[in-house]
Amino acid sequence: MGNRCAVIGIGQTKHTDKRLDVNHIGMVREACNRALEDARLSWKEIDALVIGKAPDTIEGVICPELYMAEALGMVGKPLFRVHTAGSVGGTTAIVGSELVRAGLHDKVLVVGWQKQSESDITWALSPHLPFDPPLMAGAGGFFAPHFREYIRRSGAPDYVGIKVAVKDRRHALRNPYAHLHQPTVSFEEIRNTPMLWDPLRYGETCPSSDGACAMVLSSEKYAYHGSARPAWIHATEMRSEPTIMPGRDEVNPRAGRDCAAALYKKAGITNPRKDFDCAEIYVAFSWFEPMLAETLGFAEPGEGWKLSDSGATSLDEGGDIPWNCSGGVLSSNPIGASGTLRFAEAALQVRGQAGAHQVDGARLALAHALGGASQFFAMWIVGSEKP
Amino acid sequence: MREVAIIAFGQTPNRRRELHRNDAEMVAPVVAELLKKVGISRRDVDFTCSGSSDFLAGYSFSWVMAIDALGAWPPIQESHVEGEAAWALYEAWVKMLCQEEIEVALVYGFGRQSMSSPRDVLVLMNDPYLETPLWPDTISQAALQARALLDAGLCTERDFAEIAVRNLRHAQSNPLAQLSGQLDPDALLKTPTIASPLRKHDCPPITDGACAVLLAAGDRAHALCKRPAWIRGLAHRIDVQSLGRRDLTRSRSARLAAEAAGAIGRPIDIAELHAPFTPQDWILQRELEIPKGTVINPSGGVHQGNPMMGAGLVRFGEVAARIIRGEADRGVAHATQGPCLQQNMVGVLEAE
Amino acid sequence: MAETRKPVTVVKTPVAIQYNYSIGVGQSTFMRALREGRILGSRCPDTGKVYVPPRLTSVETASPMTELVELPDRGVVYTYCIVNIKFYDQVLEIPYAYGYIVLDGADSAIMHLIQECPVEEMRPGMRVKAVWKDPKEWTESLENIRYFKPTGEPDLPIEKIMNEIRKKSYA
Amino acid sequence: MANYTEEVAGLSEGEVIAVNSLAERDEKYMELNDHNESLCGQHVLQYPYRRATGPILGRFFTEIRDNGRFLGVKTSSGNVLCPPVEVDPDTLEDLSVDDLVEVGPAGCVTSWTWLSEPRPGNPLQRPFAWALIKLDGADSALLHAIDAGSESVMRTGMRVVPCFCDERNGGIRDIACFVPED
Repeated sequence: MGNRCAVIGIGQTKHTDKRLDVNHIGMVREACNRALEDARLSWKEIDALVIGKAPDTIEGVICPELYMAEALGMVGKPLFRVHTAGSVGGTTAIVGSELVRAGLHDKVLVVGWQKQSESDITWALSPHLPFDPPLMAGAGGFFAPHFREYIRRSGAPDYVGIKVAVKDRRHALRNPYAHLHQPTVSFEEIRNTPMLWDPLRYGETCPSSDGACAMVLSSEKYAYHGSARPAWIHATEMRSEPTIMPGRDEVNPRAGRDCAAALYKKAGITNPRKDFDCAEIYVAFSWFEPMLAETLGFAEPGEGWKLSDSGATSLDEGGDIPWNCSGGVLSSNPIGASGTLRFAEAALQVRGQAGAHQVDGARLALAHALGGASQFFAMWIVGSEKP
Repeated sequence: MREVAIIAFGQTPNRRRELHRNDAEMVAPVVAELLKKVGISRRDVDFTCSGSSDFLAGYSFSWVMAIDALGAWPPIQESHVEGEAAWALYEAWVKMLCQEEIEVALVYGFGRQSMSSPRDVLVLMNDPYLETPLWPDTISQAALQARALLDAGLCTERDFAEIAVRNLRHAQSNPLAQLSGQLDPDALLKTPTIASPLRKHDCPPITDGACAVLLAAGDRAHALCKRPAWIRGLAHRIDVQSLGRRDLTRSRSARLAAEAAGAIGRPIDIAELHAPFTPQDWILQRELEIPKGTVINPSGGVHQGNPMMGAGLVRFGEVAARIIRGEADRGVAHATQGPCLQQNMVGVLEAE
Repeated sequence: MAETRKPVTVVKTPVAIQYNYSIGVGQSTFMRALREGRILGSRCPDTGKVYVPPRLTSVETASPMTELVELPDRGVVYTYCIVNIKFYDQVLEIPYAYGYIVLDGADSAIMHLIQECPVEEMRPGMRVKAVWKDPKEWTESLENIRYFKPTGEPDLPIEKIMNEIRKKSYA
Repeated sequence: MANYTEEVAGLSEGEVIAVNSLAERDEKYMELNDHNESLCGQHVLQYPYRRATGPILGRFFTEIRDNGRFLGVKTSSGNVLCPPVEVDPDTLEDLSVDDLVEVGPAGCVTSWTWLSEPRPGNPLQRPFAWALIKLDGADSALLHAIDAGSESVMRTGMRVVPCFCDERNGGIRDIACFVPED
């Protein structure tokens, strides 16, 4: 059941630490305009818009899409807001695709965005509440104990995290839209950055970015309207699990395993490492790559670090399953857009539009977004062939 | 198109201040009761979606803790909208239309307004450059709309009062109402204005509460409910936000949503309007072309209790509950968010 | 003077919202017990897992939890983090370590500072106990416990302990 | 401790009308010390957000700050919108600073309300009117405060003029308020 849906237009902003030249509207429209141009459609031809961003505390506006509605061309039309934490950009794309699959609309614009420079991101994500001792010191501090547990469990050498960070930052050099462009990035450079949240170094963490990413999703009727071949959506899936369940496996969350299993079943994937040509995975901190490689079935439990260590996920090393050719979240993190970027970058690959970070002949790609305490998963598979 | 129905509705008693529970603790019993009512377990729920507001809750990711109250193990398919939970209902409905394996969905909303001053907090929904820095509270904004109606000669302050009287009269039969009673419009009109021409009775109360509905598709709805409230149409539309750009006597988006949902031009038994301020009730009656003889807000509407971020979903629940109980055959439910009816959703619910 | 000013490109729009923030039944029960120097958890009727702080309902099954359990102020370190960065409202001296501590008899971990232990000697499985403030200073707060410190007892097999907890999870 | 002293949006329990007896609490969820009220703590979400204006609002605020002048934006339909928008409502194309034209500074009230008890953060801390003000030459209205002294002065269609702050820093609050035109 459900109609086919394809990505026919993709646009993003140049991600950066402060977009002082544009306001919310200007930045979001910049991404949307590029997606519309790619789709060869005008604002007026869009039927509905799905917009995603993480907490409203970041910009200090409750549901900013309401005041932006006219500038986003939605007067008299349906505008829909999603917020599912870090996975929101992925959820946004999934909700947009469902509007098409349900037959409600033919041309849906989806956009994820965040303007993190308007406040302090650590404050905005976890304002200090009464009765709550202030312990954690930011998102890195929240996840660092999980990374330590992963290292203990798998026996992964310390350098794997550094290697992942170097790999994604090098990938970013191929992507003009990536926030961090560090031409000299090297193993030594990352290793010498301060150990902020032991075992996590500064160089192994994502930046805080302003940015937006948009896609035009269409029904089969408009699938060939865009300037490149469509990226067909083969399957979508979401899973959530509780935050504070005793014995919850933060290192290899069941929600992630279940989400991947259900997604792969829908699309007939039996061996993700072989079946996919590339993947865009939400790796906000270096150690997420080996951990998620296990969760998403690219490696056996305990073996994820070997995949990263082998160069298999590196475009520069000619790996067989490149992860985050765009530079990933480690190179650009406008939170609300980060999931959308994963989904869009996967689509760029199968459309053959990825330029210098294109994986030759990519036909099937996986995208993944992650939110909360590694508890919210949103994923999709896109391919150059009709499902 | 696959048929989807609301098969159950539940909410906490509307109250001025929830003295005991936090958001998650409010949600838990509502969901438990709902599942018990229908006779299914949480594992029979294929998709869960909620609506809430971080600024109302006072912290970021406010809905995340609520997931811990659902028994979300094994992991569940789940999503969240920032804002009114009626939009979570929309997301669940869309998912059920295109995914056969989603047969039962849970939708809930919650908010505790008593922790802050909602008429000031919700100012943050406005233009952050031009309006929010002045802190025009929500009652004042609604008053600008009320004045526009009076100036246009479309209605009177007595019309507003009569709407309050009707809502609170209906609320007398709502056991969960925060406010109810027999009011005298003459006495109401002698009370002082808060933001002229609006008086206290024109405004909703501050309410803490949670609410939930269960949706089911096709045969599953029949199996779980004797008389499901089928969603025959559901649509939402939005207007430009700036009040200075709008004809405040109208709500074009409400009309467009009603037309798209098929709500106009057919008889209905009941209508539940999400009109926090009485003039909005008047505008909605006009835009939705509510036929004469329709019982409007049989629950008392949001004047008996306004659990924000769930109050729109409650309207859908109230219409559905009356259909499920056999008290109505066809009804219209409406939800709104944004200043002065900026964004509107309209649903048509029907028995077999 | 006006002509020398730079054009406006940025505006400041301060936001300050005050809340009378209530933490709910479970947390309040926990905090009130802490005021008396006691640590409370609640037991899930379906899995037998003990949650600290106590909750009204089970995270896994949503069943009401009615049995309160008093827990000792000692436990074992599951995992931890050493913080070397100062954040916006951070009052602690860096570097400091905090860990997930599973109290004896509990199944969920609480997060707290670990001190009186050189960073390089910190390890999962380490036995720790609470160091309390002077009872005169006790309030409704987990900060009544200043930090946890090593007991010097032999380490516990943390992997086994965590696996035992996971085995209790609702199937 | 919980208290009931906060502001009430509209009707509050015990005022104006009778209050229903609240439905019985569901006791089976209440065994966990639920007879004790939740602990409460004062909590402030506070941040001095700094926002990039973009070119059009930047010019709008610069003109107010430096010259006490208002700009509106001329759209493809010939309408002049003040405050200016960045996107043409009809074509949905971007507007530019070249589309800005001077309006006002006087204007007339298209709708208003009298607020007898100002809220924290309002431009005036004595009873005042909120109003939608259509500046001369504009086709849309701006929201601002009118220092009218008394509600009896207020009427739709009345003429008002702006009062600017002595110290202006860029932003809508550079306008102190509007006052009735003499």
